[in-house]
Amino acid sequence: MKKLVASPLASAALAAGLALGLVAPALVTPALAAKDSLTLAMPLEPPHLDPTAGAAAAIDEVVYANIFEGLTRIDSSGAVKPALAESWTVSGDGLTYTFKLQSGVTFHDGSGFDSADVKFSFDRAMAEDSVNAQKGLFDSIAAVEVPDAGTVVVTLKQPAGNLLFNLGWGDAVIVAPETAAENKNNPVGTGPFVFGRWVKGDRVEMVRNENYWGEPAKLAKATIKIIPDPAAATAAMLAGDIDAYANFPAPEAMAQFEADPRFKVVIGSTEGETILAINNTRGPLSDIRVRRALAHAVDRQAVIDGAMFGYGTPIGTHFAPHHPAYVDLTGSYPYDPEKAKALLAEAGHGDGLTLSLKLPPPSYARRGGEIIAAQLAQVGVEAKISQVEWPGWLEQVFKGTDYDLTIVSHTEPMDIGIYGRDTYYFNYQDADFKALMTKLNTTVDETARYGLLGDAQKKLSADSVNVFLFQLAKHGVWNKDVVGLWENSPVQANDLTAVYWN
Amino acid sequence: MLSEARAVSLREFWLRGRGQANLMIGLAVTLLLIAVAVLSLVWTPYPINAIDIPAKLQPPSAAHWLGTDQFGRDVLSRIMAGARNSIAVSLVAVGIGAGLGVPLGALAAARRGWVEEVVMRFNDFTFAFPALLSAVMITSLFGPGAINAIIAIGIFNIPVFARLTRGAALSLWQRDFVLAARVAGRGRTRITLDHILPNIASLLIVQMTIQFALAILAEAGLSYLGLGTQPPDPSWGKMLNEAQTLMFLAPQLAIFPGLAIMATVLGLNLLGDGLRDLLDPRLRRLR
Amino acid sequence: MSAQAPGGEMVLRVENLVLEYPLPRQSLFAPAPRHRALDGVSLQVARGESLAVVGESGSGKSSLARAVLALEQPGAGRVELMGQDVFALSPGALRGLRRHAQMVFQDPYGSLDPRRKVGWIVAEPLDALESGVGAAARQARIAEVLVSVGLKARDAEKFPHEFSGGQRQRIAIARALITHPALIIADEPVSALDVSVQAQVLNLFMDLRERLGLSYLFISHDLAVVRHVADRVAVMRHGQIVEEGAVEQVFREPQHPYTRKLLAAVPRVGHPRQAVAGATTAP
Amino acid sequence: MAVFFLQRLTTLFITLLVASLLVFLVMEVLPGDPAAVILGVNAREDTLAALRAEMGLDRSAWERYFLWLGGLLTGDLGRSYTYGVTVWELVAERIGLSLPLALMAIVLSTVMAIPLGVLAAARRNKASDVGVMGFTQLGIAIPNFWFAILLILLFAVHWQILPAGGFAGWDAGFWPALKTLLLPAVALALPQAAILARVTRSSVLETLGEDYVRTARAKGLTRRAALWRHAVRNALIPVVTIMGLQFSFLLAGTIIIENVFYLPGLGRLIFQAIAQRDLIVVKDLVILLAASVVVVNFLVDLLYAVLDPRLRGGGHAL
Amino acid sequence: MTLLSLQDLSVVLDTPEGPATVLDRVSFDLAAGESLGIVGESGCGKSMTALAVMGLLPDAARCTGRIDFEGRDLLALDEQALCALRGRCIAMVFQEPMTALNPVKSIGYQVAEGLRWHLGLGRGEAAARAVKLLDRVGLPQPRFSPDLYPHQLSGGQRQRVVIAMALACDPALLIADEPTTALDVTSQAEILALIAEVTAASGMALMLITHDLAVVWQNTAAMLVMYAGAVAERGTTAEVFARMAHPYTRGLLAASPGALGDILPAGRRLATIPGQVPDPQDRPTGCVFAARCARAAADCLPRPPAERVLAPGHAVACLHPHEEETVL
Repeated sequence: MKKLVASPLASAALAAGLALGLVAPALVTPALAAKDSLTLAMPLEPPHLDPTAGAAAAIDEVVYANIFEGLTRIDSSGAVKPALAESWTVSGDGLTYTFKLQSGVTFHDGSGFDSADVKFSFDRAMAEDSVNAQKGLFDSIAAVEVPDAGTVVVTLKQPAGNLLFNLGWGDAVIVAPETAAENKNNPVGTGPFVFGRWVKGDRVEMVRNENYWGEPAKLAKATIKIIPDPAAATAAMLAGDIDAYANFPAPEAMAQFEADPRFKVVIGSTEGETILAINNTRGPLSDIRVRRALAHAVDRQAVIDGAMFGYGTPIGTHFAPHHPAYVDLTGSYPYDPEKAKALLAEAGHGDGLTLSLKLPPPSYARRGGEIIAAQLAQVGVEAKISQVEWPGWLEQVFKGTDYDLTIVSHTEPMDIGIYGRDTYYFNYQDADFKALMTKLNTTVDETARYGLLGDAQKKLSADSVNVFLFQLAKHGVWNKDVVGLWENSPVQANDLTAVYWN
Repeated sequence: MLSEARAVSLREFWLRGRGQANLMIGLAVTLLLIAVAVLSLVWTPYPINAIDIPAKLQPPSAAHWLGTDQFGRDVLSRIMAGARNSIAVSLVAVGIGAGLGVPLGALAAARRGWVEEVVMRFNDFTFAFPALLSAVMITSLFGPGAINAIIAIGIFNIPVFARLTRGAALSLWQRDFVLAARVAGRGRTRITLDHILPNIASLLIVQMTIQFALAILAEAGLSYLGLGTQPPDPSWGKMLNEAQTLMFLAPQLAIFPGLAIMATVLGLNLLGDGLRDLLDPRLRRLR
Repeated sequence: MSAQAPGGEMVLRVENLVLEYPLPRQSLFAPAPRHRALDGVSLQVARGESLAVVGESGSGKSSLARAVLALEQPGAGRVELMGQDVFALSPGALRGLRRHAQMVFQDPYGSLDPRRKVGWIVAEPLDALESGVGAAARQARIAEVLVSVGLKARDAEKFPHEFSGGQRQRIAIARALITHPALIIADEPVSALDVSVQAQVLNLFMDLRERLGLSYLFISHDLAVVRHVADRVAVMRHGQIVEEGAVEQVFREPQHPYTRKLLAAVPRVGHPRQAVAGATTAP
Repeated sequence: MAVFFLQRLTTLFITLLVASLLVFLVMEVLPGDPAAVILGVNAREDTLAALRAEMGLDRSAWERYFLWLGGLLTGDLGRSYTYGVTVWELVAERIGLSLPLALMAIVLSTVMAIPLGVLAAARRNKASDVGVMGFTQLGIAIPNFWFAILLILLFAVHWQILPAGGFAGWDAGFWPALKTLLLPAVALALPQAAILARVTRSSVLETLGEDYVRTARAKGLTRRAALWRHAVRNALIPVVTIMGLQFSFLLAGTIIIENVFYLPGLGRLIFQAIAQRDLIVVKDLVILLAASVVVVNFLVDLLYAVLDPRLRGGGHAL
Repeated sequence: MTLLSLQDLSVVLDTPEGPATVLDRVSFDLAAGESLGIVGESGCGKSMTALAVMGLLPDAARCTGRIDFEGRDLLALDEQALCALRGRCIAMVFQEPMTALNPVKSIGYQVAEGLRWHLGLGRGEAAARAVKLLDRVGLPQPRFSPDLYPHQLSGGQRQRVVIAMALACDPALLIADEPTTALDVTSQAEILALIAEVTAASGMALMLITHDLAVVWQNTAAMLVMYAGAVAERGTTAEVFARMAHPYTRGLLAASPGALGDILPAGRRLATIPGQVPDPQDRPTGCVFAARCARAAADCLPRPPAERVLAPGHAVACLHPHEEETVL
């Protein structure tokens, strides 16, 4: 490290002096990071560290697969893999699942792991006073029995095609009865990393679990630092304070890191369908022609280039493009301002329309909103922007449906089912679609499920429920020597189990 | 009543003011700012919110003197429009501060007793909160936006003017010419209007320019946090915030709004200093 | 020359006036100590008579002036102005009475509002106390009083900072005259002036008294000044009048030891000189 | 003299009581349901109700106010909704950063400002005075977050001698932690130093014009001796007032700087708490801040008495 | 031996409204142990003269002429040398006792400061000497402890402290600039008596500045009348009072109500001097008093009058001086 510059006065004067002559960052050899420890950064701080008691994605992004494990695990490609359940068999009628548990597994506090823990975890999640954010995952379960220490039998009320996938969610991880209550601040799981320390507002530290049941982690120590501010994140990355940033909050900085040989930029995809959500029952928006006019008025590629600096794949419906069942419907509403004006005039709004556009904090919303507002203005639709914090968005838009338009990205995996819900902020009630969903839930066969998913996608696009913009990209930036980080994020997680320095 | 005192001082103002560097520079910068703001109402090189994605992040060029921002909008136009926003927010905020603060302060000095106690407690109370924190609470309470920023900043100017007015008025109430007015049978309110306010007018004008400068900084801070003026209306603070993430890609984006804020605040402070020397000879030796 | 009191009605009568000021509290439990500025003062001024009140700083003479003009609320005692009990009057009635008694202050630079024109300053008592005075009449009254104190009518358009100390004091006197008062209370009117200017202002006071039949309550710490301006003199010490009488009487045969000490302390040309060493000095 | 402080103490409590009432009312009106924030989008009404009960949000407003007030007096500040830890623990961590940062900024600003202010006053209208005045004008005009960005760019990114932000934590050793606070402290100190220098300058100029400085010169003291022994001491009183105000600002008015340097300080905690509707934390913090500001003002009053014997009273020798 | 000798001292002050002549060729001598009274109205330059001798004129002042003190021209000395002189050889007492003392330092400290600065005395010894000095000026222990602060003393007592400070290093010359103007008449008498007694006892020369002719009559052996920055008349006090030659001096005496004591019956008008003191910016060419002088004639206007010696110990700067005796 170089010698510290003399007195603060000198540095202040120097900084002020050099303020105007901004110097492009020169190539400086990065500080030599210890070979077996990694500092990963992420944008949002988890409120606490118990994935079974909170919906914040940040909780899973810290603990999923690192500290806590469920019966099954979702890997980097989104496939379901065995975890605490070594193997499982499914009955013919798809109603009973028998899981054979891994042997020789202990919790981080040394206590043993057996089927009783699994039963406790599931009963706790399904209980009346449960505070599990995804309680719905367990709806289809009728009962959980433990014939012996190594096996768990789960019987369902009706067949559920996605049960194995659901049990791979963070909210379905297995916790020990003795430590469940304290997991919020002292998470005790069975994962390859043991919780070290949590400096609130700054970082979470974890160390390798020496007596892990499976293949041990390659990293001895991992620190997850919280840096929300994009510029601060860029500076930290360039200054070598952090080794990797799973999903960089500022797409505009990618060009900067691509040009720098010290770093590797990996653009993947996420489960985040970014949409211009429409309140389908609110005044003029109940008229499908108006909704289609909006779809034609928005130039998706311009929004991606402007808001996300080109990172993101356009979508025509509410489904993740990387998923095999994806149907490309981007062509159904091409960018055609004239057609949009015509549709609006046809719907009786020739002289223009004023709609409220509420934007939650993320930059895709704030920037996308400005671009879309400008584009809507071209066709005579005045979008009055108001930026709201998440609590305000939840209160007004999500619960109160007191909005015309909003921009949000749904990052939960496989969440097309939300359009079938009785109450959801789109206010889209369609019997056919609901029927499709119930049918989907009960089919187990893969190809049949994909067919149904395709029909659902076509239905949403036809009804133009929302203006489907693009799939949120995952901007991975890490030191070129770091190997093993996920390229995509099929589920909200930073799985460090396979990460190492080469 | 009041006009008499002012008429003379304006002529005198120009005669004595000419020679002072501070005053002239300050006045020039402030007038330039106002001119730019007014001009932006009518004309700007490019439409303020015209998005042109392909032309984004261009460095300063003949077409765009200060280059374009992340959405391809002309930075010069947005800075001109930003001036309008800064002035409006700061002017109204300082107006609220003075409008409520001065009468409160004068009342406290005239009435003394429990009235003074109440005003002073209110002052201590508002001073107890760091200004920015309370602005954050107010804007998150009633939602972000220029109006709420104005209210938030305005509230914090009230105690400044109240305290200043009370202090100056208290010393004036001891002066013989005020006693003479009481002997002549004038009431407290009439004395405050006839004698107290005209004699502290110069002090207030100087303080207003200083508070105006601080209000601009506060507005920039609030819109930096996203709580001030809402997009698509441009504000210097917001431009600075957005530019920050592009610091390495397009550094100039962060410079121009920062310079605009700095120049405005510098101009106003110089104007304040110049006015103080001019209007309050007693302070002249403090230059 | 001094106009004898015609034995006519009393312009001012003060009966054992008591006035106290609270001092900062020394201890939490004991009530705040109080400084007794006026400790039972009684005096009276007949129409056309000039009474001087002399005393050192802290003797309470200024407090007396303020109490008489109801600027301070006394603890006890009565003040009768033009026959009316000042502190028993309603604010409106008190205002009506103020026409008859005006005040001149010590510091010429402090008693005129720097932001106002002389005309406006002089007319302030008129505007406050007499209603229905037309603009022309007001202008005339201003000119009249300015001329009566030796200034010019057009001085009304100037500001106080354009005048010397002596001239400012004349403006203050003009202000006091504009409502044709019967009594003028002068609180150390010439103490801040240079000797030559002081003489001019003192002569003015004497001229005005003869011409307008004014009565004075003349407050000063300077015994020599008092000799010229007053018929009677009251010597005050620690809030009490220790001696009162005709000026000649008191100056020739002072009864009270404090008066004697005061008179002795005044340096006088011709009297024995301080034991000062020193021969002549070459020019 | 004791009376003077007892009166100040009573006003101090009244101000705090009113502050607590107002903050509580503001929090009541604040839109946004904390339970919804924690359980997120898909939570069902029954789980939300369960969580609200757990957090005691279902009791009447007055009941909660007095419970909270009781807690304040006994030091039990309640548990944060989002973090699930006691507010004390949360605040203790953050004060570990905000307090040293505020102290560093105040020390930096004072060490720079007072000598500059006195120098400028001593050499009025000469080169050094104009220079100092220019520097202070600039210091006040530069928005401190802009200055912070420039500092990062220069010292962290370009020269890489100081971390770009974040806080190493005191257990990582005194010097490394201090190093992380250096840039933020400079960014905070500059505008404060500019203001303090101007106040010092005009205050020293004022006292230089006093008679007792001329008396000191008449006693034979040189200009410098008269300046330091007599003028500066008297000039400190208004300077101390400003420093008091600055310190209370630095405690939590630094939300923006903490944002730019991603420091886990009090400012950001409050900002996040408001954003996440963690009402318990917001209420406690605002009261703690109001209390610290009022206490700082009280200490400034104490300092007045030390600096100026006239306030110490003491009888007259008459 | 002449202790102090001013030769044609002139001082011009730069003001925003242009240069102003504040002192115009002032000359006089003061022998060791002698007392000289300088009398005149405000703006006549008497304080400027004192500040010139002390070398404490405002920065914007430009001096010409000589000020010889013990043979050395003070105007030629550098700041270092002047500092060694001030307080050590020439001491000064000012007009406003309420603001002359540093409010935040004890009176003991302020009195001892001169001793420690000039004589390098230790803290203890200086403090002891300070207590003796306080006692010497009539502030005995234990009532006036050195630890008291100025705000705990009355105006007269503070002036005594200032005098104690002046006496600290036993200077050769004491300048007192209107030391009693701000005091009550009783305190004035005591302070003047103290100054007279102290200067006489230690053989100190005294320059007493006042606007009150009676104070000069009573306290100084020699006197000097100044008007608008110039010396109008000078001489031994007895000579000057006996036969006041300059019309301004006579006018001043006639205008002073107290000076003539019993002679003037109450109520009779005072003789006044018409007009005002001319503005320092635009001084008339000839005799500066001509505009206000009843005896002014044509020859008074071209040049300021040269000084004429009327008798040993009495000189006047006037072409038509009064000859007759002063009626005392």
